[in-house]
Amino acid sequence: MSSLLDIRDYRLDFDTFDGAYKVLDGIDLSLAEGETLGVVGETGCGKSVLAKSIMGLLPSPPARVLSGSIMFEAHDLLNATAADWRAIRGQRIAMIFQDPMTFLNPVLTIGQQVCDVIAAQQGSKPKAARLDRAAIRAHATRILELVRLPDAAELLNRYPHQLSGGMRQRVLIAMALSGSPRLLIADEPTTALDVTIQAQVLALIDDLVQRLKLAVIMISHDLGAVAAVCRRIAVMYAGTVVEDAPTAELLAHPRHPYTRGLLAALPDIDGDQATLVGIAGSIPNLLTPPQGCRFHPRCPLADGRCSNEKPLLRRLSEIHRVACHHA
Amino acid sequence: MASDITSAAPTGWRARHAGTIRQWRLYAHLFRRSFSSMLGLFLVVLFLVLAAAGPALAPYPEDTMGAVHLDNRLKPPSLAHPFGTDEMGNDILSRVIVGTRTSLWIGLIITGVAALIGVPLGIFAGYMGGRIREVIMRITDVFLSVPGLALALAIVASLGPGITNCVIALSLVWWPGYVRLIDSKTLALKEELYIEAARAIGARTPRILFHHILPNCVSPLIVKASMDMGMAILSAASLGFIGLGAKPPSPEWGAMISVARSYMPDWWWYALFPGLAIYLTVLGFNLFGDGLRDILDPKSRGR
Amino acid sequence: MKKFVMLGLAAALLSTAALPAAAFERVGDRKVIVFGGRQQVPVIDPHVRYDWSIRMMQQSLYDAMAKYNGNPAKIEPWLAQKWESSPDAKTWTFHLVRNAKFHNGDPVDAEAVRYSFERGLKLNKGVAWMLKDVLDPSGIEVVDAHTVRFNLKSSYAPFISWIPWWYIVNPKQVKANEVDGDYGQKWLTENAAGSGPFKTKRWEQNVLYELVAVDNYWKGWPQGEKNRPAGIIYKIIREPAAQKAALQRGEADIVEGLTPDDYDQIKSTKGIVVQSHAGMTTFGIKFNTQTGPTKDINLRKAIAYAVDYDSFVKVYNGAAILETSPFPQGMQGHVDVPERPKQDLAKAKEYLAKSAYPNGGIELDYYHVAGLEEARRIGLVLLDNLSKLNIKVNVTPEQWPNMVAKGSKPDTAPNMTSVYVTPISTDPDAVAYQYHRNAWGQYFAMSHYNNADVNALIDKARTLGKWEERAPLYAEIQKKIVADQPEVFGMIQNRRWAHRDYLKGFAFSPVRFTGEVDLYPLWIDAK
Amino acid sequence: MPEALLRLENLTKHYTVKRGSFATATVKAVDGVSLHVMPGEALGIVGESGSGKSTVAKVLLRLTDPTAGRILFDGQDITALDGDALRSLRRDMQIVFQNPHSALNGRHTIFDAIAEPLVVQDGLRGQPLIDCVSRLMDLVSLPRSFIYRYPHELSGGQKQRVCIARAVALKPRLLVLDEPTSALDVSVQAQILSFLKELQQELKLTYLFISHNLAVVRYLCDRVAVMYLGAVLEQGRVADVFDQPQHPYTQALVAAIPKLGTAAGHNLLSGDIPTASRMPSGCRFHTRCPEAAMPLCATQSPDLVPIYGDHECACFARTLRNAVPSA
Amino acid sequence: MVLFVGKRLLLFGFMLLGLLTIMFLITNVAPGDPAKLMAGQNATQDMVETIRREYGLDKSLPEQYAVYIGGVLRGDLGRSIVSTKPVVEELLRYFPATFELVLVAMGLGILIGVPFGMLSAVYRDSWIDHATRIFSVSGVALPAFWFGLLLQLYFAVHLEWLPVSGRLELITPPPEPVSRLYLIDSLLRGEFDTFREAFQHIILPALVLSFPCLASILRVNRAEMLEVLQSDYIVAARANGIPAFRIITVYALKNAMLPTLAIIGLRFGWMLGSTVLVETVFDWPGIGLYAVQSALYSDFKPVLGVTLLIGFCFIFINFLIDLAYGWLDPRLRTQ
Repeated sequence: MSSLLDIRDYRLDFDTFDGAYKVLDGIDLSLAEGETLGVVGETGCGKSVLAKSIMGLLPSPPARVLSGSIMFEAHDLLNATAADWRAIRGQRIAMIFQDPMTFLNPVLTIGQQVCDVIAAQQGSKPKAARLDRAAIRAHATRILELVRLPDAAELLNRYPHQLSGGMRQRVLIAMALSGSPRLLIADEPTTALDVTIQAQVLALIDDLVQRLKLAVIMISHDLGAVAAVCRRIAVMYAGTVVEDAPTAELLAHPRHPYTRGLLAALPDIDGDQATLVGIAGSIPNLLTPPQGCRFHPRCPLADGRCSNEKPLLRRLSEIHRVACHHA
Repeated sequence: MASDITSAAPTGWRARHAGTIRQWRLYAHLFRRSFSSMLGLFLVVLFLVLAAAGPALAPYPEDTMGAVHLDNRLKPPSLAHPFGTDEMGNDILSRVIVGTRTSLWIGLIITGVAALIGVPLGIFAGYMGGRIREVIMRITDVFLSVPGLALALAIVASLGPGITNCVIALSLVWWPGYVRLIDSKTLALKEELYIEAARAIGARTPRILFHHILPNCVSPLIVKASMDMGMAILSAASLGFIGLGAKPPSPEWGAMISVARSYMPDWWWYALFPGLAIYLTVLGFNLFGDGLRDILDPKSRGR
Repeated sequence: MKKFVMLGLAAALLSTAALPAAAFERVGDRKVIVFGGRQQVPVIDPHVRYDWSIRMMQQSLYDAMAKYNGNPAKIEPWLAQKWESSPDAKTWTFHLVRNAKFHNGDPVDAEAVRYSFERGLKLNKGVAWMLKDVLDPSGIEVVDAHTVRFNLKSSYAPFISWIPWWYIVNPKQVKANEVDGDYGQKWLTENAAGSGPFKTKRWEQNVLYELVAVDNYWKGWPQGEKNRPAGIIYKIIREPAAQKAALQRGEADIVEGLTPDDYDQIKSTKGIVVQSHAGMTTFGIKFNTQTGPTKDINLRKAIAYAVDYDSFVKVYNGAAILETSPFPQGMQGHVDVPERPKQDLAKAKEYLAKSAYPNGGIELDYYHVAGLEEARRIGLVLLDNLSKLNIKVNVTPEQWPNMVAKGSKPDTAPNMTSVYVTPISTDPDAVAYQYHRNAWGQYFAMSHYNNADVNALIDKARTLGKWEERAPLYAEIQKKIVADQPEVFGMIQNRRWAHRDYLKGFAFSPVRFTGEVDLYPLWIDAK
Repeated sequence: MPEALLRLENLTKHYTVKRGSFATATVKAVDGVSLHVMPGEALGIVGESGSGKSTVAKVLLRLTDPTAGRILFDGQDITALDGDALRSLRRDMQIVFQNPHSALNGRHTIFDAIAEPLVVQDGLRGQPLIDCVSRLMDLVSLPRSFIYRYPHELSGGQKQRVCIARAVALKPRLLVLDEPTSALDVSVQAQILSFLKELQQELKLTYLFISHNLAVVRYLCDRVAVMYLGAVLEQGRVADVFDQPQHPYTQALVAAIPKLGTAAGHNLLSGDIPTASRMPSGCRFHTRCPEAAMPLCATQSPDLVPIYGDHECACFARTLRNAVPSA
Repeated sequence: MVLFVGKRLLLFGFMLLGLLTIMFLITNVAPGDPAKLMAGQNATQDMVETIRREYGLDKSLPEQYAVYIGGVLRGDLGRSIVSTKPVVEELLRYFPATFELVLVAMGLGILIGVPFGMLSAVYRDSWIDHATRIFSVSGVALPAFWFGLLLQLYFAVHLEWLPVSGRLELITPPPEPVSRLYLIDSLLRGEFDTFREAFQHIILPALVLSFPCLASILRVNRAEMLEVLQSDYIVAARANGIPAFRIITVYALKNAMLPTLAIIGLRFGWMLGSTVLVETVFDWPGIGLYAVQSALYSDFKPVLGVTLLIGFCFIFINFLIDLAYGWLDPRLRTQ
């Protein structure tokens, strides 16, 4: 299994007035062609920053890369030029976002926006292969149909506000897929949606992944949503990956205390729970992150070693990696 | 962090206001970073120092109170008179310096009166909504639809020239801007959850207005007021230019230019320096206000 | 950085020495004279309104039976070739020239004269005040086509002095354009029905007014038919700086209303001539003699002795003379009154001690017309001078209409008001009457002066026909007024114009208004 | 049967909104809702966005006036209460809002925030006030050192604790919780939920708990009402409703929740939620109803009909099906 | 829609009436007596009375107000006592000059303000931003009267590149009136020399008039662009590979232009008011100059008329912009 994306020891700070926020602290992740990876973590764990890093969307300053590499199809994205990005964004890697309303331009029609994306991709093609206006529009209609939007041709003339949340998310997915990317990054794609719509969108993503053989990185705080789509899950905490395993394995045998805590904190719809256990304390201030294991102040298993030595992400088995001294 | 759970409430002033102090340090930091804001601050401070110490700094203080040196008329800039002398033989530098105080006074009163009228009306209109708001805002619109200068011109033309009338006229045309600002801010704040929360607690309207809404209006208010200081000074100078401003001999920049324009271009220094003083003062207040807005109210529109 | 740019800019302004080659406007091979003035000409109806700019136009578009010319001003025959009056100055007969023609070709006849005077009296505007007390429309008599007789209600020696200000309109044209019995007022506002040397051409209100010279003007052209201009453009230029620029660039051939300093400075410029002539416009600081502290004659005297008269002249850069009596020097019957105060601080203090305010400590208002520079500066001089008497002066600029309104009543008239007065004729009655009780309410009577002796003397002097009888009365009047000190007698400023040296034919006459120029004899002597 | 602490009778709230520069539309946010809450009970209201559940809260707290219907609190009709009477009612009914970030005035310290109800209602000041606030902070497990901090210095969970302290400061009898945990991370959500459960027992509180998260409702509530487009479609005991959902909508909701370890949630519904300004005729759910709707569904609106016990459901098909066997 | 426009018109009428009343009251506080002034310095009391009667100034204030309002409803704004002509006639005569000036100034303001605002936002906090900011704030801070004088003296008097004042050279007759805007009329008539002349004359006053307005357009555009550029849909557009230039010019500008449009509306009225100063400096024969000249003679009917006209234009333009807003912003468009 060749890896499509390979992130190695990626460290990133955010420079602010208060000092440098150590946002990402040595991320190691890789993704194979056609693989679906969920990245789960709570607010401020750096999962969105990671996604934006892969897309080259982080403004710098304040972001500052300290070390590491993000290899995609044998290119280091951290060294990509503007021209490289033009060829990558939308055509090799695409992204969908959390709030479908704010990510669509309110004053342009759906057609203008979808066609623009397609038109932008023509630049990097040989002249002969470029599409003309009519072909672009036809392509736009096709990809809207691909995401199961009814009346696609008619939809092109509508404005975002005339669409429902679920439809908007589909449009965003369609735009992302228009350039036939190899990797789709989905940043909390269902968080802003209602539960019944969420189920529809998740089903759509799942379906597209199967049909188009896409590699997907889905970022969410919702373990349930991620588990529904992804084969593998990486759990992040305070800028580090603490556990990485296939979904079934992770749910059945969580090894990191944080992962366990997360699972225990989930209320269950089936059957009565007498108590719900949260994780004590709150996430650390990344300006002065805890020494050693960043989770140790909240960890029930923590000991002296945890507060001094940073646990490395180590392989427990062929498929299961965890960063904990006690696992 | 963990030790916090058992700790007692902090007692020292510094500890109690740690958050505020940090906020202010952040403001200062952001402000310092911007060249144009610092230029604004510098000009404003210079202006205030000149206004405070004016007569003491002026090389010929008697020239600002109507001295007559007809033998020393219209002398070009020299060491003795760096800005030259005017048609009565008075030192222009001294008159420009002392004019600072007049301008400061004009700016303060106009913005102050305008804010005193505009803020309560705006907050009332915004919070009450409905008919009351409709009436207040329509009246405001009427005033806004007349260009301030034209209205002030009419007012001064009927009340007669002089700084006091000038200030009255400009104050009368200045307040609608504040009503608009505070009204829109109040409307926005009214939708804030914490206002709803305060109402849910049973807080009375005055408490909500003064405890919750007004403090949140302060930053746009400061920004607007600092810009208006400059604009008020400019407007007063414009009236002075038309000949409706300060009475002689008290030095006022607009009136000086009004006289000096007859002496262009051969006695260029006469019009140049008061004009520069107006320009730099207004520039200073505007850059300063712009800078304040960038740090206090980054989202608000650049009106 | 900006500051340096501005300084550079200003320095560049300094070097505006080089004059461009003068280029004048032409129509065909005739030249057009461009007059740059500050005041607009809203109305040219000769019987509705007058001020200097309006009068300049009226004088060019219309003719009167007589015309003032020369310095000192003399009344010359114009439409009337001669006239005579009865010994009691009650009946006046005028004999008109025979060749005068209106612009449309109609002859100027006695009926036109009668109609014009009737129109002036009936409209009761503008010039009406001059004659309405002595002349009734029914008193105008057409003797024959070229003779007209005026039967006055009472003896009135100054009658002839007003005749040049009554212009003759073409009754046929006026009647043709009458609307709702308005005597053609609406139409005559921007149209002329006259017989003068010029006709109206372009009338862009607030911008410019263009006149064209009349071919075969009945009286001919003093500069010769060959030299006469094609026309005149009166261009409104409001800023003195712009006026000066226009003159220097040759865009204007003659301008009025520059600052004294400008005249001084431009005098030495090559190609530019400054006309400076003693006029009759007096400047005085009128005290309110009826109410307030200035009711006290000793205070008035104290102030009059404290004033630095020389600075009055200095304000005009020397282009002014001090008044030696209430009458301007050019006026018939003027005598020097030696008792007129000169600056003398000791005397001032002496008078102050006698007044109700022996130690000063009062504050007096000094009003001047907003925008009138010299008046403002004199205010500053006054402020400086009176500080020695421990009197504070409040220099207040006021809009002219407001000032006139304030000054019309003794209760509201300011303590001191600066007033320029231009007599409208050379007859001393024109000045003397300013000090008559009946003049109260007029702007020049803001002192609300009232001396029964003076009133009686003025009334008597205007009814006498012989000048030898009138002269001593006027000398007496001048003395009495000076003794009462209703005002600080100021100076008589020179009237000044600046024009290109190729502009010829400029003829000054003191009886005209401040900026007024007789456009008729002007011409441009250049290729 | 003991008297209900709160009873809503046919509560209705319509309001007009601007549509574009020219037109307005009437939004039926709450359309004839009848509910009751017994003392000491926790009633949950679930529904997707736009179902009107938050509007119910605002109306019953008299933060906005109802268009029609009655609100009875402890037997007293409070629908038209105003002035001081309304203010003193606030003592007995309190609310915790969804978003603790915006529910706190950024310019007030934690002390100011918690003290406000005490100042407003009891006129407390000086040392007694400080003592009282300190006790409340202890109650919600906030360190006392936070007393002079500003909201932005606190984490989301801590802010929500401040909001709760504020709400319980006056010892209300009814506490309305409007999505109190939806803005929080799961680990913090678990802390808050278990804390709320303890608090209820400790202070003998009655809860009206509003949420879109069924699992959370199941954990905290005794009874639940399911809302859709301004009306209650089903209500009853939590276990009854969630384990044997009767209404097709409730069934879809329950099915749509992604469940850990199994495949994606089932998507039973097609289409989107209509907006409340363009309400479907007849049964408001019939446009999305997966069961073959009867002609009646498109013309008439069904009433809540008891299934058994206090489990009620508003569906013609269900009523019919239940009725047939019993007949 | 009809109802909406009807409501707006009613409001419009109310505002104009309010404006009228305020101005009428203000102008009548004046102690000045224009009738006396116009009757001339030597006029007798009965002559003054003649003029007062002619202009209805002998009536009581409420009567005058009623007469005036009645006249306004019939489209009669009274008569100027200085020029003796109806104010409406004079407004028609002077307004085209002002309108032309304001149009050109507004054009300059938009043409310079919008691109520079964009530039400033794109290169935020760079030297371009700071230079643009100081430049734009200067626009607001420079006293128009002073700046106008300096420009006039430098470009007209010193360099002699441009004329000092006026709309055309003295001798040049204005083009045959169609729109009464010289720039347009001269082109319509094919008089290109006249066009060039008119253009040279309008540059300086338009520049001075546009400078403050340019500044506020620039600032608003910058602020809006900044906000838009940080918005989610710009992030999405970048992620979808749309080129930066297209993002700025199409995606961002279109959104940022909406608030900019509002400021253009506000500034239009402001500009009309500022003509009071600029027209005085440049002897531009428009309504601003007319108002100042009349005010100096206490001739208030023209002042009232001008204020009313400016107020009318202001309200009308903002009404149009409201309509345009509803049309341009699809979110506000009726479905």
